[in-house]
Amino acid sequence: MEFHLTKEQLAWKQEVRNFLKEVITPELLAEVERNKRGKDGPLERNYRKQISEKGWYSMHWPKEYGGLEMSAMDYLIFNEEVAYMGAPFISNIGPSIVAPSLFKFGSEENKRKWLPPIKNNEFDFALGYSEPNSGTDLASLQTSAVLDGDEWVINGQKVWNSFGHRSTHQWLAVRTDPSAPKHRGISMMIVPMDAPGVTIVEQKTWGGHRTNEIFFDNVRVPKANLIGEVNRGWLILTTALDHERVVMGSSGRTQRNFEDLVKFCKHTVIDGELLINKPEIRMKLAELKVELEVARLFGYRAASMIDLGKDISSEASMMKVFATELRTKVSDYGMQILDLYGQLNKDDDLAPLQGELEQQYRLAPFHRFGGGTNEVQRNIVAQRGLGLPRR
Amino acid sequence: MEFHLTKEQLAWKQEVRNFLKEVITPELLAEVERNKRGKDGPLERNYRKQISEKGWYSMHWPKEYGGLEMSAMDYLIFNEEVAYMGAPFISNIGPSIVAPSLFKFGSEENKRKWLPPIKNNEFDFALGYSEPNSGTDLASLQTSAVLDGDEWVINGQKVWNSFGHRSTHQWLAVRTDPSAPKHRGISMMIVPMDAPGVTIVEQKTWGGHRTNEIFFDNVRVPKANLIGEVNRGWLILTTALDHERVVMGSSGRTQRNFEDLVKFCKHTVIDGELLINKPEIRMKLAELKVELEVARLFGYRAASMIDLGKDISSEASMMKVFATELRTKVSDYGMQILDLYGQLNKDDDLAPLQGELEQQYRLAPFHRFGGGTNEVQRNIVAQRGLGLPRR
Amino acid sequence: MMNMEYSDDQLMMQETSRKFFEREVSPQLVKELQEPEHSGHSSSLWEKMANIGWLGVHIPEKYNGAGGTLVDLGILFEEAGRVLVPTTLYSTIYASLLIDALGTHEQKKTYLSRIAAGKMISGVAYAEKEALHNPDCFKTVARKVKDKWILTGEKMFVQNAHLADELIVIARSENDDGKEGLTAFLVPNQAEGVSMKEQKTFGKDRQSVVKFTDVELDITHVLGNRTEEAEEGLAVAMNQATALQCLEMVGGARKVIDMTVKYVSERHQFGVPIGSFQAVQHHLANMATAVDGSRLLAYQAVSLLSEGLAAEDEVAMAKAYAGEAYKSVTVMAHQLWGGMGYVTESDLYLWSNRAKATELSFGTRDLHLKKLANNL
Amino acid sequence: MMNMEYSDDQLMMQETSRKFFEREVSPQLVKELQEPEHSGHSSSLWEKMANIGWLGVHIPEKYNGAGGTLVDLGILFEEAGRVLVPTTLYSTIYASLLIDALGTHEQKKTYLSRIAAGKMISGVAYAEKEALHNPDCFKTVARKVKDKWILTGEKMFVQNAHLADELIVIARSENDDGKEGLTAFLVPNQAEGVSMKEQKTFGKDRQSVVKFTDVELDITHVLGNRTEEAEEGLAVAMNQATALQCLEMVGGARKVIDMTVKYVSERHQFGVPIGSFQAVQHHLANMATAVDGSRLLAYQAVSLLSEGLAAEDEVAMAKAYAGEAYKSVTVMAHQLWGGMGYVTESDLYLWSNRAKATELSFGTRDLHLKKLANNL
Repeated sequence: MEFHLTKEQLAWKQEVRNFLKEVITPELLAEVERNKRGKDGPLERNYRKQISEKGWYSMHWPKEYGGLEMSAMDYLIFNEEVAYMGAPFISNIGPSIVAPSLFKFGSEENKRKWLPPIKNNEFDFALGYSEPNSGTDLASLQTSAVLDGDEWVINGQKVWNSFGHRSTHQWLAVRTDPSAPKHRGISMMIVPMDAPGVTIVEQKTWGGHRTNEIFFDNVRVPKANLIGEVNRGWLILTTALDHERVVMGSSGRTQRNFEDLVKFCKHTVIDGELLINKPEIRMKLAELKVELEVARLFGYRAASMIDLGKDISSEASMMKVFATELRTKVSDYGMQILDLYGQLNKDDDLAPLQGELEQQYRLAPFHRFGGGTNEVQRNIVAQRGLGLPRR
Repeated sequence: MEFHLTKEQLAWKQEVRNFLKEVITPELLAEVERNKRGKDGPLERNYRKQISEKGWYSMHWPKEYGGLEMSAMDYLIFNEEVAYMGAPFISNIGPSIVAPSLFKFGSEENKRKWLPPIKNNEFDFALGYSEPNSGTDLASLQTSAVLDGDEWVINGQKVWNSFGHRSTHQWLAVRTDPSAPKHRGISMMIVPMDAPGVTIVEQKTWGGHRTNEIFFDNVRVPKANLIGEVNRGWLILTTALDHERVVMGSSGRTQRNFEDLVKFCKHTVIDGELLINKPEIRMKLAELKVELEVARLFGYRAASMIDLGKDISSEASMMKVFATELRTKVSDYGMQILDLYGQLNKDDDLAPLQGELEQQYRLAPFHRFGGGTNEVQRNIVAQRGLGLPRR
Repeated sequence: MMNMEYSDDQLMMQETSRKFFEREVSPQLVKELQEPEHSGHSSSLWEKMANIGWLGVHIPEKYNGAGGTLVDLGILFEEAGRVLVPTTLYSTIYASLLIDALGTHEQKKTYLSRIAAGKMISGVAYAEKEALHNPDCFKTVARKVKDKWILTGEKMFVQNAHLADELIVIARSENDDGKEGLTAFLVPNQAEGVSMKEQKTFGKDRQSVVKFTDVELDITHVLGNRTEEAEEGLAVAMNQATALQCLEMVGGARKVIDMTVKYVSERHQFGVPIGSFQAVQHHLANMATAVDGSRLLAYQAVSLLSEGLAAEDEVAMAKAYAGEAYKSVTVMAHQLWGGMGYVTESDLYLWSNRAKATELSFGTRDLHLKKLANNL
Repeated sequence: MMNMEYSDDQLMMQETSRKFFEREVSPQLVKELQEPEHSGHSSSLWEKMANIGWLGVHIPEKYNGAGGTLVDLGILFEEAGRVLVPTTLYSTIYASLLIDALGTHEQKKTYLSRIAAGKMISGVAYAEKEALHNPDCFKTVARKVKDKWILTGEKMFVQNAHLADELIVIARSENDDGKEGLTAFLVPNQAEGVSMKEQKTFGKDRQSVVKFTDVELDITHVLGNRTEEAEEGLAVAMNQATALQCLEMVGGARKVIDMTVKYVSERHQFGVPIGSFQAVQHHLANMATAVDGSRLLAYQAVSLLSEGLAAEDEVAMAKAYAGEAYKSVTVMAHQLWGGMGYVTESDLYLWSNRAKATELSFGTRDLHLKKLANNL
């Protein structure tokens, strides 16, 4: 057991932070905000290019695929820093969902074709999983792919396609055998967004981020766009879900919100008293501090288990539940501490913490039901972690 | 809507309190404590006789059965006062579970035979429901009764028979048709505890109160001891459960604990500070005060609904869950407020509140799973109250 | 007799108002009014409410009101809360309660009649930049110069100031004898020296920073013609408005539960309605319990106040509990609706926003717990 | 490298101690020792623990200990907590940490060696009637008279005082220069002027009120031969003991979860194991999360202290969280076991009692949250 970052890890953390301090400019952030419902702009593209030039999109990949073979712990440190510094979001779908699936299940041709452009951030992916009638019960999905000569012909509809409008490709779960039991007729394929027959419709969300419905109308892709074996997609898909949970379980942003909130309370006088001196506020902050520490340790635990080659499905679920519910709690408590000021959003000059708490409050539900609802996560902890019987 | 007790109700409350102040003597309480695992002593018998002479065992019964026909609200007031004043427990099983079942389902002969001795507190009942393998799933009970000429012959085992050792009779659920679907082969009967073949074995509990296992070995009772129709016992039994929930959902004792705790905090200095002046204690007490008020209002609501002839199954379940979980919370918070003193039990001279909080802490689980676990209660609120579909 | 059910009259009030609001106030309308290009207010709805007598439910008949009780008004608030009636209703009623508590007969006649008739929108200017709840820290002051009062200062979070015909402004004042206290001024929106800037809130309700630069007011603008003595009346009206808001919150929360029950009963996953899962049922049972508790506490507070009784603790209990309940209900509703409730198309977020906004107004949970603690 | 898994050596420590404790400490033994006619202590268990080296895991080799780390000791505490090893282990180890922090070489040689060898039971006398956590309010004082110290006062909640060969007593003292401070005295149980009375606790652990009436002590009984300077060492040892107790608590909580998983997997109702109900699964998932969190916090605290680093916040976080976790786990276990866990036959209550007792010792959640708040 060892509860410190090593010197090398501390240096890495510092390197990431220095890099981010340099590349995050007000202009970049303004552009990102401006484009948040559209395509990425030149500054954001340049920001991502710099990351890709460092090799950081593939930092955790094996060397044989051109990765830096850094540890899961290093990858966690990177992600936490990105969140903590409020850097523009870096999609993990290509490098951490699609790529590991390719390592494990892809053919040599699959790997040759798709890994380099992911590594270089030329290809961006959206997760084509959920459908109107298949959310939590993902295995019931109905979007179909039928082989016609050398091409798959895809028909159907996906929802909650959060990066659809700024991705080059879909990482798509389709039904390839409608007669098989539901988990055994699913395949994974990659579909270019510019293929004829793909239509995108914006869905607006409470959290203010854009998501999309994607319609597939006789969309044709080469046979080789199938990843792994036909009808074995469920295994690929569920393996990738663990990774998504670890990412959704990140608490870097929440930690930053908390620190900013403490700072605010230390220099703000309301009703004749410094906020930090109010006992009820102090106790709430102390309570949050403890839970943030738990969230942080859950993150490090998951990373160290990955590095040791252990199964993390229960731990990833636990981490995801804890961090996402804490996200609600920090923003909820925080807004209460801000009292009437908690109402102001980022467009108001007087909004404390630039309105970040109310934004996080609205984003929190997305994290709680996304990546598998927290109810399903608790089932996983109980069944896989504790070995309780299924119904 | 009206949120006051009427003058008459206030007078009734005062009458009960005055009565209790007079009859609760240190000697009585000492005797009760001494005998708590055995039979009642002369002082306790006298205490109950006084209550029965007032007609209060049957205060809520219709006049035709010799009752005072007082309202459910008056009955609630009575029960809350008894709990609040720490009066020796008055079993409600005969007057409020058996008797109403007789009113509703009993034959004329049933009523003539059993109501008068219940009214006069000559007969005391224990609830013969749970069995080793039938707890939450009560309908799976296996204790059997077979008609042999003019007598029922009973064989089986009951557990959690909390008043078995000081009751004259069992209010017993038995299986009379093993071939029928499980809810349709159950009957209710009354079995004298002194019938040959009845054996009692004490079960000790964490809460310190005695419960019992009761074994029935070819116990014979007259045919007429069947209550209502044969094989229709499930309806009788579940109707009576609502009443039990309202009683278990009483918050009178918890209210008293809270008030005593506040008093204690007002006159106790620890570490140089009056406890009531510590902000974290004040906030905890305020939080409890709010929830106690909710519990109180839930009680009044249930009583007023009964008086209006409304179905209370969902409201009774809600009340039971809320009050019993609050019982844990008040004793748990209370013990934390008492800090190291929270460890002392009633045998220690220095125990604050005579060790009442730790006692309540240990009693609380019993209330949470007894009378139908709180999980089942939540199912009832969801299904009967909100109309959600069953699985 | 103690009784937590509506009387026949109250039941009728509830049924009529529910029917009216469900017909007149759709989520679509609520959304539209919240758009920046709208004012947040609907004149046609306002007129209909005035015609049916609901802007004066509680206003005495002699001032052209319906002469109902605060409980009647509470029922209206609960039903208004269900459908998210625009906040001009609440801010104007709050002002009316303050006028009723402090005003002279003349003032009541003028302003209450106008409010009942739907001819006046109002709001109360209370909080300041560094003083949200403690008037001792107010910097807005009124100085007496001859027979005029000169009002100077800045108020924040003033509900519907942009629409108000008159605002009621709470200021510190000092009279000739050096006696200091609070005074409530009726300040016409158009008075010289009044300027305002809208604040941006996530709830899209309209609140403003209102600045008073040497605003000149005569005695007719002093509520009750009494200066330095507004504390008590202010406390009464604020308690009433807080208790009423609790019922607005209860109405919203109940509506969210109703919608969620419907959703989980219809939405199927794994071949069954998701409402048949025990975890879903228990979430909803907890939500229903929290809201039933809030409702009883809120009606208790309103009912006691309606009889003119002190109910400081009861109001504090109601607000401390209802704030947590309404918010938690919306948080859990999002959990149960998943993506379907998160897209704005579902309208669920409208209640989520209002839940959080009401939690923060009239004092958070902690403020009310502290009040209770002080009275222990 | 940051790593939350045991090393091979640690894993062996854990496996060996779990096997030992499961063999040697049955619930039956725990119950028996708690009966009033027993002392709460088992000499034969004590001897075995000494022989295997566990009373001196952390004691330097030169004092006949095993020279292990605080983490090794933590592993032992976690495993001891699983089976509810009698509290003499914890109180004696606490005393040893204090001796280690404050004692002279001579004192360490004498007392630590005796502790490692199983020849000394001890405990720390700290709290007083009106001073549970603030030594400024201590009334127990030591006056210097010539080269003797005269100790007078009363301590409460002294763990295992009735068995202790020597107690360590924390008293206020004043030296010849008028300098005031805290001093830790080694007070033999048999010293003249020492009297005690057992307290009655629901946890059935043994705590006493210990009275000191003009107890005469010479300099060899002053830990470290230094007076008025015990604060720092006391803080170190108390932090260590608190962190270790968190691991005892984690061990107990994990055992309760294991037992509960077994129970709900075997217990059938409605034709299925009750562990297949979603409500039951979610309760257990929450319990496991709380305990995993506690375990990480506790090992973090012990690990930092083990390296001699400051870990005030880490210890406070661990205790604030573990107290709530262990208790809640037992409360929910009762809920899941129902009547079966409530009868004393099931033994479950033994853990419930210990959970509450440990929650209350070394400071409740609020005390630790306040420490954290002060360091924000």
